[in-house]
Amino acid sequence: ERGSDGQVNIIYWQAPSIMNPFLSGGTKDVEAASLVIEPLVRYNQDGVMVPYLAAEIPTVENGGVSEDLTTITWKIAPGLKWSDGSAFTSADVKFTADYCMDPEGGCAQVTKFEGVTSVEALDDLTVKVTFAKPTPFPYGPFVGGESPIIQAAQFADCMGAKAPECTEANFAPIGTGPFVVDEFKPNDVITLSANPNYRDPAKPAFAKVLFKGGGDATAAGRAVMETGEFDYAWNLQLAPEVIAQMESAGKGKPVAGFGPLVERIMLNNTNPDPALGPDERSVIRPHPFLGDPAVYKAMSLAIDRPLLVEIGYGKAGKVTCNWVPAPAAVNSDTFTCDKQDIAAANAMLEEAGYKDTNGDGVRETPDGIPMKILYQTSTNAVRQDFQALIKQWWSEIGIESELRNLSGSVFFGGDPGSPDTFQKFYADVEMYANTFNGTDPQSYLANGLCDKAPSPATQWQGENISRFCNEEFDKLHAELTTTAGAEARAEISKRLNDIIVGNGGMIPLVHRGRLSAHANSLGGVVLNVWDSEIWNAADWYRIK
Amino acid sequence: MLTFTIRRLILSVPTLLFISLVIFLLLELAPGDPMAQVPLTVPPEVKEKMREALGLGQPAPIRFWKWLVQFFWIEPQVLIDHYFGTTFSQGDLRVISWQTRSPVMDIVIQRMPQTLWVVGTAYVVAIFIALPIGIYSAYRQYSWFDQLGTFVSMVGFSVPPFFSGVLVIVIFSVQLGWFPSIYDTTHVVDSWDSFVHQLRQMIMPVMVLALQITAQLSRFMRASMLDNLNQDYVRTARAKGLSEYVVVMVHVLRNSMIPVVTVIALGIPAIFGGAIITEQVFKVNGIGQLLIGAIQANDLPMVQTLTFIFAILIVMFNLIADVLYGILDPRIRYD
Amino acid sequence: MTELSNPIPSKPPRSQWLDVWDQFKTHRGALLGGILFFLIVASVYLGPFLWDIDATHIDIRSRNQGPSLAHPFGTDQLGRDMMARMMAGGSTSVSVGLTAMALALVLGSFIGVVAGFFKRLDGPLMRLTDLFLALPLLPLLLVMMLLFREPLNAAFGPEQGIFILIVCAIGVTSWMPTARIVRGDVLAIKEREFVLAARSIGTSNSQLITRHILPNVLSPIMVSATLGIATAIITESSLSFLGLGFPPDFPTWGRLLFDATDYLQQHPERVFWPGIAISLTVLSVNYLGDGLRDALDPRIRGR
Amino acid sequence: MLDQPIAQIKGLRVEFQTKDGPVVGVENVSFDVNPGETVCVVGESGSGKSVSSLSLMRLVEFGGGEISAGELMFDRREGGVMDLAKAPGDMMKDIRGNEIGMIFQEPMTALNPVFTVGRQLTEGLRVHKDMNKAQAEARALELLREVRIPEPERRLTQYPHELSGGMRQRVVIAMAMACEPRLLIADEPTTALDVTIQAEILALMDRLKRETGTAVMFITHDMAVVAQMADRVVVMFRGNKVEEGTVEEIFENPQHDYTKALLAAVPKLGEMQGKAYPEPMKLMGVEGQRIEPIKGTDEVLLQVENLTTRFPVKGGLLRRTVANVHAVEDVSFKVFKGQTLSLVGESGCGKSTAGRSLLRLVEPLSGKVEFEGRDILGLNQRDLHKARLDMQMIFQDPFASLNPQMQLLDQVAEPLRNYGLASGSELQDRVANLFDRVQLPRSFMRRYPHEMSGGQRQRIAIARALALNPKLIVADEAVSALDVSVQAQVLNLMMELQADLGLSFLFISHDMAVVERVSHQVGVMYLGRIVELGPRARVFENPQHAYTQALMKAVPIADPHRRKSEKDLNFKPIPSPIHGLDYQPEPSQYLEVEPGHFVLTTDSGY
Ligand SMILES: Nc1ncnc2c1ncn2[C@@H]1O[C@H](COP(=O)(O)OP(=O)(O)OP(=O)(O)O)[C@@H](O)[C@H]1O
Ligand SMILES: Nc1ncnc2c1ncn2[C@@H]1O[C@H](COP(=O)(O)OP(=O)(O)OP(=O)(O)O)[C@@H](O)[C@H]1O
Ligand SMILES: [Mg+2]
Ligand SMILES: [Mg+2]
Repeated sequence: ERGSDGQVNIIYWQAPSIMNPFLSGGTKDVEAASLVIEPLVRYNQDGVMVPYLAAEIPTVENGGVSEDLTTITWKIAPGLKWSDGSAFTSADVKFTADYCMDPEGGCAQVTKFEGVTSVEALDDLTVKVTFAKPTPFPYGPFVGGESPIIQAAQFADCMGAKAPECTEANFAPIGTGPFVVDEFKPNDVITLSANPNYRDPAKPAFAKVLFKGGGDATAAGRAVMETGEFDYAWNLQLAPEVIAQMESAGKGKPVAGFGPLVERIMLNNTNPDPALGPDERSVIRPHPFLGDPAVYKAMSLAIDRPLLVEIGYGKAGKVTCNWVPAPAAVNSDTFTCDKQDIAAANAMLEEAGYKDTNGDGVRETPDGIPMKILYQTSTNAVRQDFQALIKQWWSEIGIESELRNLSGSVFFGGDPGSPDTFQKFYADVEMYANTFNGTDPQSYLANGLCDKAPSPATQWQGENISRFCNEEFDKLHAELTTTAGAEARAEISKRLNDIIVGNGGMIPLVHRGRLSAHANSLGGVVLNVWDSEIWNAADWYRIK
Repeated sequence: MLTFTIRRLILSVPTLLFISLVIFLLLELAPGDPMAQVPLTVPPEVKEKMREALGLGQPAPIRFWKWLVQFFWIEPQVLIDHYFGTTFSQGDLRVISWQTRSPVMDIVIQRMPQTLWVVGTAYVVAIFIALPIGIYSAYRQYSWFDQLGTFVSMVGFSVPPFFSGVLVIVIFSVQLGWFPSIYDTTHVVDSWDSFVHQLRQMIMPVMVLALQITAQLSRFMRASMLDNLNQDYVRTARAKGLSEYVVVMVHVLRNSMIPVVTVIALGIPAIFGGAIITEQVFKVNGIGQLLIGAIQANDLPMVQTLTFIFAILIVMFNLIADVLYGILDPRIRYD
Repeated sequence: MTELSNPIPSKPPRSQWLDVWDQFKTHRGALLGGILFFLIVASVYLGPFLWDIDATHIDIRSRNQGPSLAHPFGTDQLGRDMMARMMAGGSTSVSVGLTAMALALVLGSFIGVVAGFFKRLDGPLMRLTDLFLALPLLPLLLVMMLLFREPLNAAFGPEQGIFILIVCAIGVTSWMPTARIVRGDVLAIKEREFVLAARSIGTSNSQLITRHILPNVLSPIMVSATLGIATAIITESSLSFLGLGFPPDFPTWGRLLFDATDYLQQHPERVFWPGIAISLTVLSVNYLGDGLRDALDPRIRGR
Repeated sequence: MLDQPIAQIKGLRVEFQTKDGPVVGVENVSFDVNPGETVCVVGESGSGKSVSSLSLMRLVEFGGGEISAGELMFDRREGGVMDLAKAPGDMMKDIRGNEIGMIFQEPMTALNPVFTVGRQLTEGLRVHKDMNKAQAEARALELLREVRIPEPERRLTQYPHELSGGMRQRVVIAMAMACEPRLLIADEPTTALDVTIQAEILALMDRLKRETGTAVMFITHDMAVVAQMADRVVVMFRGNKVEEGTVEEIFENPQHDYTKALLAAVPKLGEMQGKAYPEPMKLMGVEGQRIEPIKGTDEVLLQVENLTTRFPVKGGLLRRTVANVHAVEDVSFKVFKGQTLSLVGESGCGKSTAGRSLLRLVEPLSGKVEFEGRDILGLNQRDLHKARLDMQMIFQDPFASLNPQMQLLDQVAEPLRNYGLASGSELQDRVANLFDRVQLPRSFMRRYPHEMSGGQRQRIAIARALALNPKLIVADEAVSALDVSVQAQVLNLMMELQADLGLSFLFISHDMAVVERVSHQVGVMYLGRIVELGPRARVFENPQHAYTQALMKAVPIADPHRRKSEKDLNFKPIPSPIHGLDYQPEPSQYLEVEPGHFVLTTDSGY
């Protein structure tokens, strides 16, 4: 029964700063907003689409998607109401698209609307989206937590440049979700209460939500599993040992789910030598030795991935040799890499002519360049442990590494003025994790295209961090963009994955899951990595 | 004294303007990008668009000028509007945070209560502990009490709060379960019970902070008392037949408090500035946490505004400390 | 009358430093502090010669061990020897503490003396102090990293480079209290008659400062110095907390303490070592400073 | 009960615990104080005078001392005689301030700077006499009237620093008298004050004693003051009582060597009558002393014309000068080679400023200072540096003018180093010679100032001034802070140097007797101007200016038969030397009453 279970306390150690996912894009903001505003369709815990505000999922079969793959027509479930009691109509959906596609608005989710030429409200409950070219996967707009529908009435005056001025709307959007915002304290705490107009009269079970942000993962885990002050803690990236200790306190338990997130070492395919000028450094010249298959294969072979998983992620990690390990359909099985073999790695290097000629324990390339590399990553306890371990393993195969860690805000920031961004890649290898939203990897795979390499010409923007460039890959990717049919698409995706991993784009390390924790008394939690993690908060209840 | 104050106030205007410029340039120079928080899944072109929407495309001098206008012209108007219901600021763009897209000042005001509650109480508690310790240590110099006081304050001074904070959480929240480990900023005190709850959630951060402040203040107090205990006027007071209590607690204390009061005044901006690490550890989410969050997110308007407010407070309290000195010590005249 | 007019019994003259040492010896706390500090410094700098496990050597099989003969302080989550790490961390922390303190002291004393001595510079310098008080440490550090890391790396190598950076950052942001205190004292001392007397015998400004002013403000400087070491060690650890300190394979006591707080419940000994090391250093330096201050002041020494 | 002494000190011994073991402050002292009588305790610095008095108040304990033997019998107002050495703390609290009042040495520091005069005055009354605030204030007002403080109502609300030294000392006296104690202990109440104020305070205490019948224990080292005040005298030397007797006995027939030496060392006004040139004092126990008049020459060494020095008073928003302190106003004089010119006058009249202006330690506003024909005021910094080679200064306070952190060797060597005149072993030798010159053992070279007595320190200051072989020494109250016996030695030393080296002195002092002893020429200053200038003998024997005459009268004379009474004195408070910017002082015009004897005819404000 709605509101019968009192209050549920959620803690996110990163605090939401806004409730409008179009203006932020941050996971914490998107997920906080998912309690209030909803898309037409969500992915469920298995990555399968389930209609939320839509009546059904449009496909070519049911006629919702046109044969030429250029339009998709959404039918909205009838009788839906906004939390303020007004009716939810196709106008709101159309407005949402206009809002995000406004060139001055700086919408964070504009990729969702990529290729969209028009959105029309055919009638109160029907919306038609037209794409510029055939789009085999037309489920970008209005699908998933990143693309929820906002109320036209509330945001009417907030288009474009005015978007940031609508503080009230951004902090307390009117939605169709299970809860409404009572108070929003940016970067601190949100209090919400049950939406009186929620479509299911029995839900949500909780009358109130306290959504606290800030602190650190340890404290969040402790608050759920050890002191029981909170019911749900998000993204506990902690040492397995610490998690185990917390769990043993008996107040809560961790749950893990696996999306496509992969911790990997990116190999710089260009030469980052500081002696080269800014226009050449990490731009043009090939790397003196990292491009050699013997080198990167040996480096990969020297790594004990199961140990990394055990030390760094425990339950929330799996060994992977792939760039795209999920969804399961696109997970390639070409490579195996769960065995460390220092001897084999040494032999491989030896054979390829990398020998320690001067006896300092570091090999030299045949041209006499010592195999010293700079290994950078962002500041984070697990990453630093990984760095230390891998440094030691690589030293055992005669590759010396200098470690550097950079503040995340600098490393992941795109400031073209900073030499420390991951895009600039002024290092030989760098380690971080990346993923994609939804279940379709097409645009993620585009990160391996030659022309996406960051360079001075592009203001160092571009996602092809390792500057990987392979004609075959580019061609295959072009094919993917025109292929429909899930199976065929998965097949191409696997091949793309194999090309990049097999040709020295990166060394995948760990397939990372999302580890969250909930109190033992909180029922109905289903961890979802394909959409907002708390997607089904409406179904949560208190175990009595 | 009045002219001294006014003169310093006038002088502080160019000082502050200069400080704001330095802060601005510093932040400009600092690497880091507001888009770092945005997930890697958002492509660079989109980020570029978002940057432009934040106004980052404009040249630095223009942005600085805009900020100056917003801070010194528009924000005061908003304040006036708020109190008198006028509409001077209608339609003017206030200083907007990049993270939350909301006026920075609103958030600052929102954060003030918990900061003042926790850091302020810690300061007050520290003063009330430190002064007696300092007084007694000086009066009984080299006694065991004095030695113990020195020892404890030095240890207190040397443990960083990220450690002492976690330690008390593990002991008092996890093991004993006495106090909550996470500060509830939405808690409203409206009854005795809720007051008790407020006390319970404040006690740990307050103690951790107070330990550090006490350590420093008690040293100051002790030194100052020692200076004064040997002065001639103390002998005069004794010769008048006053009791030891009056001699120490009235005559000596009053003189010793002069430097200590100014030290205390100089510490007050830190209260408003919050305690970055302690707030972080106990999730108090006050000004300190706001600042560190903004720095990590490269929310320049927020950082600029906060550090500038902080600068104003520092300049003002430096002035107040000087003026206090003149008020407390009748010998000092500034003209 | 000669016996009447010459009442002070003359002691044989002694060397100044012998006197200082004599006075220092009588201060029990100072002596203890000094010995302790010496031991800490010795074990931190010389220890690695006796204890030859490398602080960065990972022995993954023996991770998370408690104290044992092979690892007297236990091992960390990667199996690195805690004792070796404590020594390595100590040498960084103590060096940071000493050098950052020295830098802050030099800067603070210089600005304080100049501001107090030259009336015309007083206003500008004190406003400069305000400015530095108002500057946020973190962005400043980031800027310094940006501007100077590459050249410093090139000149001194990555470890020395970051060391210099951090020391400078801490030094540059912590000289202000010293400057304020020193200025106040200089203002008072400048009015003392011996300064005028020195001027009348032709002492130039710089000689006046070095011979007459500085020795007389030594005592507040000493106090700032002892507190400065402690503050520097703690600031460095806070920087680690905020992710801006030394690189991860560069242990410092602050970082060890911070890393260990997560394991507070599982391996309490791991927080204990760095915690006790920091506290002991701070304590010993404090007592040492007390003793030195007394010993350096001839008025106290004479008593 | 009248013949019963109020206080009897019997076999008092006080020890101090120091780091080098116990130090005996007072060894074995016994004496009585009878009702209505003034007992003066005299002795050089450090002889245990203060310690004895503090013991009687049981205040030595707070300074780390301990009464290790002896009895301190005190006749309480009611309740008979008791031994204060054994009295419990509570009882002492009742006695202090109530039955025994105490006046301390330093009026500048004896008052709590942060409380108003009124508050400090009423405190004791409220504790001991159970008065309420209004009553206590009324009584405080009465007390202030008794000690003749002008505008007493206003004073009550003022802070100590707002009062002049003399007024402060009166407040301290009022405070000590507040509860009408039976015994008043005055520990050098006038040593820090200048003649005119000293005269007033002494007269005041005398009157109070007569009016209230309080017994007074008066501690001093100034024999002239003793002669002025005492009924009976106790002489102390190094922690022991060496002599006791009525004032006449002591002055006319001293028994102990030390007493004799003390009396010999006191310069008496009028001693030099009839002598044209100054000559060294005859000191006890110094064999083969050369006592010859010092003639000097009449070559002009330094000529000062129309020297004016003003200090700006800043105020207002922009710190503009709103007024000036006219510290030195149109002053002219000459100093001859090998001779001494003395400047005398009350505190604050501009003597020091005049002296400092000559060396440009403060920058004069206008005028001309010609030293051996060179215009000092026109020199640039480098030439000034050179010029200072010939002009040196000795400062008033030997405690303040030496750097406490520097060894004496370095302090004396500093001028030589500054001018690069010597280095290495030559430097050592020269410093050693200077030590010999001022009669200090060479073993003192490694000492610090605090290890020296006041007199020894002043010798160091002299040695330092001599280091550069100057032609002129400005001695700014060089002996004012010293004990009489030491003062005599230093004066003799200075005169000896003058005779030997042909030095010239500009001798600044407020002590008329000393000035009479040492000077060839005397200038009397008042409010920044020289009101009278002439040969010493003429100025002292035939004072013309009204101010000079008043000053002469104030000097106490070390002769118990020539006491002064309060009505002899009529001092007007000095007008303020601060004037607005538009104030144009008249130029100084002098009348030559006798050859070389000038008297100011311009209005000087007196
Ligand atoms: N607090 C103290 N600690 C150690 N010794 C002391 C202390 N007070 C006084 N003395 C010693 O006791 C002796 C007597 O000192 P006292 O102050 O009585 O001299 P005095 O006759 O009053 O001299 P003055 O004329 O300079 O005031 C001196 O040798 C002094 O060094
Ligand atoms: N640096 C200064 N700034 C402002 N006023 C000053 C300064 N020095 C002296 N004065 C003032 O100038 C006047 C003369 O002072 P000066 O020191 O020359 O007097 P003095 O005759 O030497 O007195 P004393 O006997 O007390 O030493 C006084 O009113 C004094 O307050
Ligand atoms: Mg005395
Ligand atoms: Mg003077």
